Amino acid sequence: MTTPTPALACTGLTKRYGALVANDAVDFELLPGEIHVLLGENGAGKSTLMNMLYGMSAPDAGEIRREGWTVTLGTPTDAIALGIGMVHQHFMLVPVFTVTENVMLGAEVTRAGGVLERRKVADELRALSARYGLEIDPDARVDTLSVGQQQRVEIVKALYRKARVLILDEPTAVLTPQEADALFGVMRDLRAEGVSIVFITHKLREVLAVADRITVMRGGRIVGATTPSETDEAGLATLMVGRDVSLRVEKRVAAPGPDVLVLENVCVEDHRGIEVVQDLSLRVRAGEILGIAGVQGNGQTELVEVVTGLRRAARGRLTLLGDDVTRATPGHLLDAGVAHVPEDRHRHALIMGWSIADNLVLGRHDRPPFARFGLRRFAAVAENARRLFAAFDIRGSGPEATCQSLSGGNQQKVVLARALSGTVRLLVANQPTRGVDVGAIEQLHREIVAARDAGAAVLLVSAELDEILGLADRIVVMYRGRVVSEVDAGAATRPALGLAMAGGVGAQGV
Amino acid sequence: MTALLRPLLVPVLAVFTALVVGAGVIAAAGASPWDAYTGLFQGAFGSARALSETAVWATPYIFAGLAVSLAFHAGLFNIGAEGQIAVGALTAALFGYGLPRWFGSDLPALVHLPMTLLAGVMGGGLWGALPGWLKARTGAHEVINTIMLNYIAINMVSFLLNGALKDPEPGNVIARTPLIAASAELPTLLERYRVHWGFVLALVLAAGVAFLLRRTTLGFELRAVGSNPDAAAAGGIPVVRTTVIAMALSGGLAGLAGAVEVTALNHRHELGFSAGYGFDAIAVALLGRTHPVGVVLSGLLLGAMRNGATRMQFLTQIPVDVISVIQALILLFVAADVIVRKLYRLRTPGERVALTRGWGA
Amino acid sequence: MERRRLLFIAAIISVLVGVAAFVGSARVPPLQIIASMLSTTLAVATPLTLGALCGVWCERAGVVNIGIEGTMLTSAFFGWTAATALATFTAAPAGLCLLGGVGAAVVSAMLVGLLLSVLAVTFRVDQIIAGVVVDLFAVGVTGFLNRQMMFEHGGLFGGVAPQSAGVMPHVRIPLLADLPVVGPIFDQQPIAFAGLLLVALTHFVLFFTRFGLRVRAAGEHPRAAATVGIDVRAVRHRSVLIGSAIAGLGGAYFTLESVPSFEPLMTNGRGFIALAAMIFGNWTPLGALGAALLFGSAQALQINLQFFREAIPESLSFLQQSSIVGLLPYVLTMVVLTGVVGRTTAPAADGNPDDGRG
Amino acid sequence: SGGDRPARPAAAPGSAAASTTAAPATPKPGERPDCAQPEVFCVGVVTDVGKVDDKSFNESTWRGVQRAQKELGAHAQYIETTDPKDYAKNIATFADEHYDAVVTVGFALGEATRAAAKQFPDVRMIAVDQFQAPGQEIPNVTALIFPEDQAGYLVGALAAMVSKAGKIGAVLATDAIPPVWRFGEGFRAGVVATNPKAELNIIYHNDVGVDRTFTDPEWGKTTAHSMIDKGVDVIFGGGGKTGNGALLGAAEKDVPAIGVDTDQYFTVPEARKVLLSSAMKRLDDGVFDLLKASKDGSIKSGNVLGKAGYAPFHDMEAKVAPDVKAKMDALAKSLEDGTVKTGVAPVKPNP
Ligand SMILES: Nc1ncnc2c1ncn2[C@@H]1O[C@H](COP(=O)(O)OP(=O)(O)OP(=O)(O)O)[C@@H](O)[C@H]1O
Ligand SMILES: Nc1ncnc2c1ncn2[C@@H]1O[C@H](COP(=O)(O)OP(=O)(O)OP(=O)(O)O)[C@@H](O)[C@H]1O
Ligand SMILES: [Mg+2]
Ligand SMILES: [Mg+2]
Repeated sequence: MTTPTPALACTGLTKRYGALVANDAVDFELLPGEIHVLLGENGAGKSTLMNMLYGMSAPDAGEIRREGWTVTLGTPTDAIALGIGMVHQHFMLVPVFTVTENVMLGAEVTRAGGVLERRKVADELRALSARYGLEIDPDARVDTLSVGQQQRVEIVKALYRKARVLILDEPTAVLTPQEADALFGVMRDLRAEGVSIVFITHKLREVLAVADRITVMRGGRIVGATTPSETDEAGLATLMVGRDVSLRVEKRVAAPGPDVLVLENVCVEDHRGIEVVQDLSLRVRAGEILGIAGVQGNGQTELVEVVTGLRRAARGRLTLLGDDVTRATPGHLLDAGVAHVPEDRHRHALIMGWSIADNLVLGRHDRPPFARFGLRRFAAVAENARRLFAAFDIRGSGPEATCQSLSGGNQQKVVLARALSGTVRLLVANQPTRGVDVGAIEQLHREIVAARDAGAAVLLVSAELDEILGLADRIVVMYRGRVVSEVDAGAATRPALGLAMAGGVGAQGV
Repeated sequence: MTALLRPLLVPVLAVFTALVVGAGVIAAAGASPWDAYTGLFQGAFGSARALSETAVWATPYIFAGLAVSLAFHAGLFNIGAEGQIAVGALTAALFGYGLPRWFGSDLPALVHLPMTLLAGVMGGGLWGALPGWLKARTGAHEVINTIMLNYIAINMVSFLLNGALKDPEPGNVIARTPLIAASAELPTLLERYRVHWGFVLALVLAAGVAFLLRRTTLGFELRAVGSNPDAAAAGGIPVVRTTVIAMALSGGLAGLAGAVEVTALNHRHELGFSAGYGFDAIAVALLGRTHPVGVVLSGLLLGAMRNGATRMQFLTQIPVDVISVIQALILLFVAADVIVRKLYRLRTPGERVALTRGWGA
Repeated sequence: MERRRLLFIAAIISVLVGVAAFVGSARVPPLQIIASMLSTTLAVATPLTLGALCGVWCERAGVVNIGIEGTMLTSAFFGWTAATALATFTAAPAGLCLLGGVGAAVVSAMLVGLLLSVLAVTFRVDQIIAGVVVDLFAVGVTGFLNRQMMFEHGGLFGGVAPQSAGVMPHVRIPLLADLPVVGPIFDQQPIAFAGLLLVALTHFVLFFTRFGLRVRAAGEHPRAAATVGIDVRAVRHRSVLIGSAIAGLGGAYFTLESVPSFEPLMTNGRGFIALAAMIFGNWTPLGALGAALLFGSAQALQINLQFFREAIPESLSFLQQSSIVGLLPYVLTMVVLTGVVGRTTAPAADGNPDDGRG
Repeated sequence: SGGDRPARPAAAPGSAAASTTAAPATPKPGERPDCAQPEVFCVGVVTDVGKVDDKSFNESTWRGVQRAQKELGAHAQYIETTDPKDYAKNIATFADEHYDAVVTVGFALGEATRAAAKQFPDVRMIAVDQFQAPGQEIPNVTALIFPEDQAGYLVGALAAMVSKAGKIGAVLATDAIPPVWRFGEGFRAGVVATNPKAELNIIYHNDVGVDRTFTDPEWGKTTAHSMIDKGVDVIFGGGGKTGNGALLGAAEKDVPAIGVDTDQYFTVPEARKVLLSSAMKRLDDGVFDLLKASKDGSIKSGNVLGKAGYAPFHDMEAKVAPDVKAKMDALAKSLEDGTVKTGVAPVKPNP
């Protein structure tokens, strides 16, 4: 049996960003009609590789072949012409355009004079989406669609361009398990029609569910290849990280104290005025970690913003150590001992162009010892930085270097170090280990547990079940803005939580 | 030493390049660039009086340049210096002639002059705070609002100068306020020269702005809001208040530019006196890289050019507009430093300073 | 949403026209006043409309343009210079000279636009600063060249006040132009007509054609546009050039259609009001036209209030001062920006130098 | 006006504008004369915030100076003011170079001129449009002022006689500048005296800043059109290019128009076919005469009244009835000998 000519292949593909080698002589083959999973930790170089295969960035060295022919992909147009389609990690949809407009953009159907044929394309889309069971309304504006629907638009966009090779870069990161399953159905249908698919994901369960073949990347190189029948989740994890991984956190049983944070019937609206947190009540006690599990986009972000004062609750009541803080400002809460590790460190936590030392005092910059009579005291700022660098093992060229110059993991350490450097009554940590490598994760987790043991209440929000299971003393599951399940960590199981996160009815009984 | 001079490199090369191109323009206009630039230099630095006049010209540039720079540090683009200057000048003039009347007696200069200057600061400050507040509260972009407020200020000042605040002296036909009281006049520094204490005040305030930005918690907060408002908010910094304060301070500095012109030079406010300071202030701020020391240097440079232009025109009859051309060229080369760097084969630095965000942000 | 805005604009214009008709009714028949208001409004609105259209084109593609004032000033100058030079040095008929002038205005405006787009798109200079550069340049260059060409010896016209080519003739649309009240709409000069035509054309191209879709994509989500193979830079360059060409027509209005002469600074801030009109009109061509008409009617009212000043009670006489009625466009723009009257939404990537590359 | 082929400059004989052709070029740099020498006569011009090519009072003044250059062999230079705070400096620039005479143009320079005159008593200041209050004359200041009210009165009477509808309009730059205001008030007096029932509408631009009000022809035209739309059938346009815009607007609608300052038949050729006359003030002649007197030492201090009057009818000659012409002649004489008074104050009274 001869191997068929790969639908898409590359040899020796290399990409450098300055000193960083994002892809180091990568050889990769995608066979016709297969679902090929590309696996690797954050920063392994998966997206970089796919971007080159889609003509989004030019390789520094190496060769790309489409059905055996060597090709040069200068722009996405070249790739599209060769039947390559890509769904990006971050959606590439124009929010104010309709589905039809988004799909036809760049591949417009026009009458004489360049006039758009919206009707015709919309009809085509209806047919196309019916054929693959991808329900979408061609006339709907994209910003009115749910994340899952937008995902479908992205796929239709590629299919509309008659893609025979489909690259899906982390399409399931923001999907509910059901939406993900539906997507897998579509992928299998496409495979049946001979479409070749590269599928990138971090979720090992999915890998085993859909993959025909698996390739693993680490540090910009291919480090292994396997198939679902040859391995299991543990094996995949080891292959990814390069050593045996134990994500279990060492911690004692919690000794919860009095209530620190109490939420009663809290409702929160997002920027569009849609109520994304509904009638939510919960309490976090001193010395315990309350984990909030849930698929991203179920109101956790807004909940955290309310707790930290960045957003006002539409209704309901918040108390912190007995004081009503429903209308408190972030500054007030900070003073009251609420520490915050925001979800998006670049946007909400760090001033990237500033020195690490200055970032480490942001929020306490106006209080002694960092300032007196409105004047800053640089000696204290420097001393603080020295202390935290040592305590949190921050690796960088020094306190005066900019945050920009730190790696993601170290940036996150800065954020956590700052959060924990004052008197902490309540630590609100939202996705504290997102985009952070395993070594750093272990340390960050240790610090969070240490804060708990020192008597702080911890509200941990994470989409990673492993993190929740490993850290939390008590777990609630949020789904569509509501708490759908609450369990003791000891009693929680992965399948039960997963079901609850997907809004499954059986979850209530756990 | 080289580390200190490094930030000067691109601006200096930009000025140099602009002067070279400007020389081409002058030559094309049939005059001798050598004569023109000699005149420019003589007029700006050639005598004690020339130096004094350069300082006189530089004073409002430094104030207004500091105003624009301060706003930049808070992530705000204040195109409204023009209007803030006009309002500051008007309120200063009003207090300058009005205070003694309201009190019914003369005031000691020690009281009257500071109050007059403060009135200018408050006038300009309020005029600046309004778009700051609108920006922080409603997201309305400060660029368009400050432009609108420029027109509103000019119309309002024109209305008042033609009406309620018009100098009632018989024989006066000009839209101008009465003369301010002697107790509100800002004295000159030297006998027989016009250079006045306002120039010193400008230098002091440049140091003050530098101090504010670097040493105070307010400055820290201003810069934090300017660099990353979301992170600032998460860090407990009240973004709305800080934005308003930044624009109020910026407007106050611009207002002071107007107040100093009134108290030190014109001794009254007259319609149409601040033609173009607002736009020039942007050039000053950018040329000075928004650093207070840079602003002082660029304010002196532009002041020298405007001042020297008189003698340049006297010697060559080249229209003074050529100064505007050179000024635009300087700003062009400073803004598009890529051109200068390519021209002189300098390395491009990794970081880029983003001064503003789009309308929506 | 858009309809609400247009209705709001129409309502204000009606009020302004109504005030004029009411105030002057003792002296002039109201219908005649309304017709007069209409024709003044249209005249004043022409350069504002064209300038605002320039803004729409640029900003829809993601390039903030505060250099409209400078673009119009420059094109006013070069349009007039070219037309006058043709009239002075060739035997071409006046119509041809004017046509040449319009061509020169448009070309010079496009060159200014090129400066802006090279700075903003190619070099990714802060777009607002790029606009300030354009404005400063325009003031300096036109002032300087005007002197050199018109006044000084050795200049283009040898120091002689040159004979201009006159202004564009009126074009009357038969029958329609004779209608009462609305007649003035159909009796205008070519650039005014072109302005209305360009509003329709811009609306059509932006919202119904391939190019328009790509322009809007570049202004909303350049990265998304780049992933489907659109050259965002090229689209932006083209949009800025198209917009600038339209602003060039706006400049030509001043010196080839309104009056046959150029004066330094003669655009008198109308480029900035055009910018306000664009925002007021929520970045749409129809909205921009509406806003320009609104601002035009404010000025028409101002003229009319002075004309009928004896009909205004003493206590309100300050109202006829130009510095009071003249505030209307600015104050309205600020009110609109606060979001009181339906929120304005700029294209999401307006002012964002990101073009999906690197 | 669109149909007429514009005349080439060569075909515009005797035009005021064309007379500048003959003036010698500005001296080459390097050959700067020594103005301190008694035989070298140096004249400096300091403009108001505005340019010497403003087709208005700055330019008219400069033309007078240029004539002195040609006929008296004077050496002449100008400095354009960009900011009022430079008035003093600009005057001093000439005085320091021992210029014999400095012409300061415009009312706004009044205070600076008087201060400079005291500082430089050897320099003759020719203060255009700067009325010197009685008893406050300075020995080396000669103010050149004009009876703008009389010129305005004359054309006001003309307008009243020509208007069929009895509706007359005046489009003026600003009432904040005394000469413009006096033209306007004189015009009003002339209209009222001739036809008390006539409806007179004066609209001032008064927009943003004094200097800008003179440079807005588009506004002038629009305003004139708005007036004509309401039945006005004679337009008086005054105030730099704003006024010119009004004349052009009238020409476009074929409505008789009256200009201001110079004989605008020559400065606004596009309006020739409707231009009845212009309320003239001979700035160039006045300045030249004073410079000549200054050179030969016969110049007097105080206020010197320049010539004012109305310009010929040119192309409209045929359309003006003979009796109107006769009345105009008579009126001009009566104003000159003082039998008719305009009743206009030298400056606008304050509210
Ligand atoms: N444009 C760029 N400039 C500089 N470095 C880059 C750029 N794009 C990617 N990198 C770096 O290249 C490396 C590989 O990034 P890539 O996005 O391919 O990772 P990934 O495997 O897709 O990770 P993730 O799972 O987080 O998506 C990372 O260290 C990243 O920071
Ligand atoms: N888009 C980008 N442009 C420029 N540099 C980038 C970009 N993305 C990442 N980098 C730089 O690449 C390096 C690696 O970034 P990344 O966020 O992938 O770190 P990481 O692999 O998660 O780090 P660590 O594992 O040490 O925590 C850092 O120096 C980062 O600043
Ligand atoms: Mg990473
Ligand atoms: Mg990736």
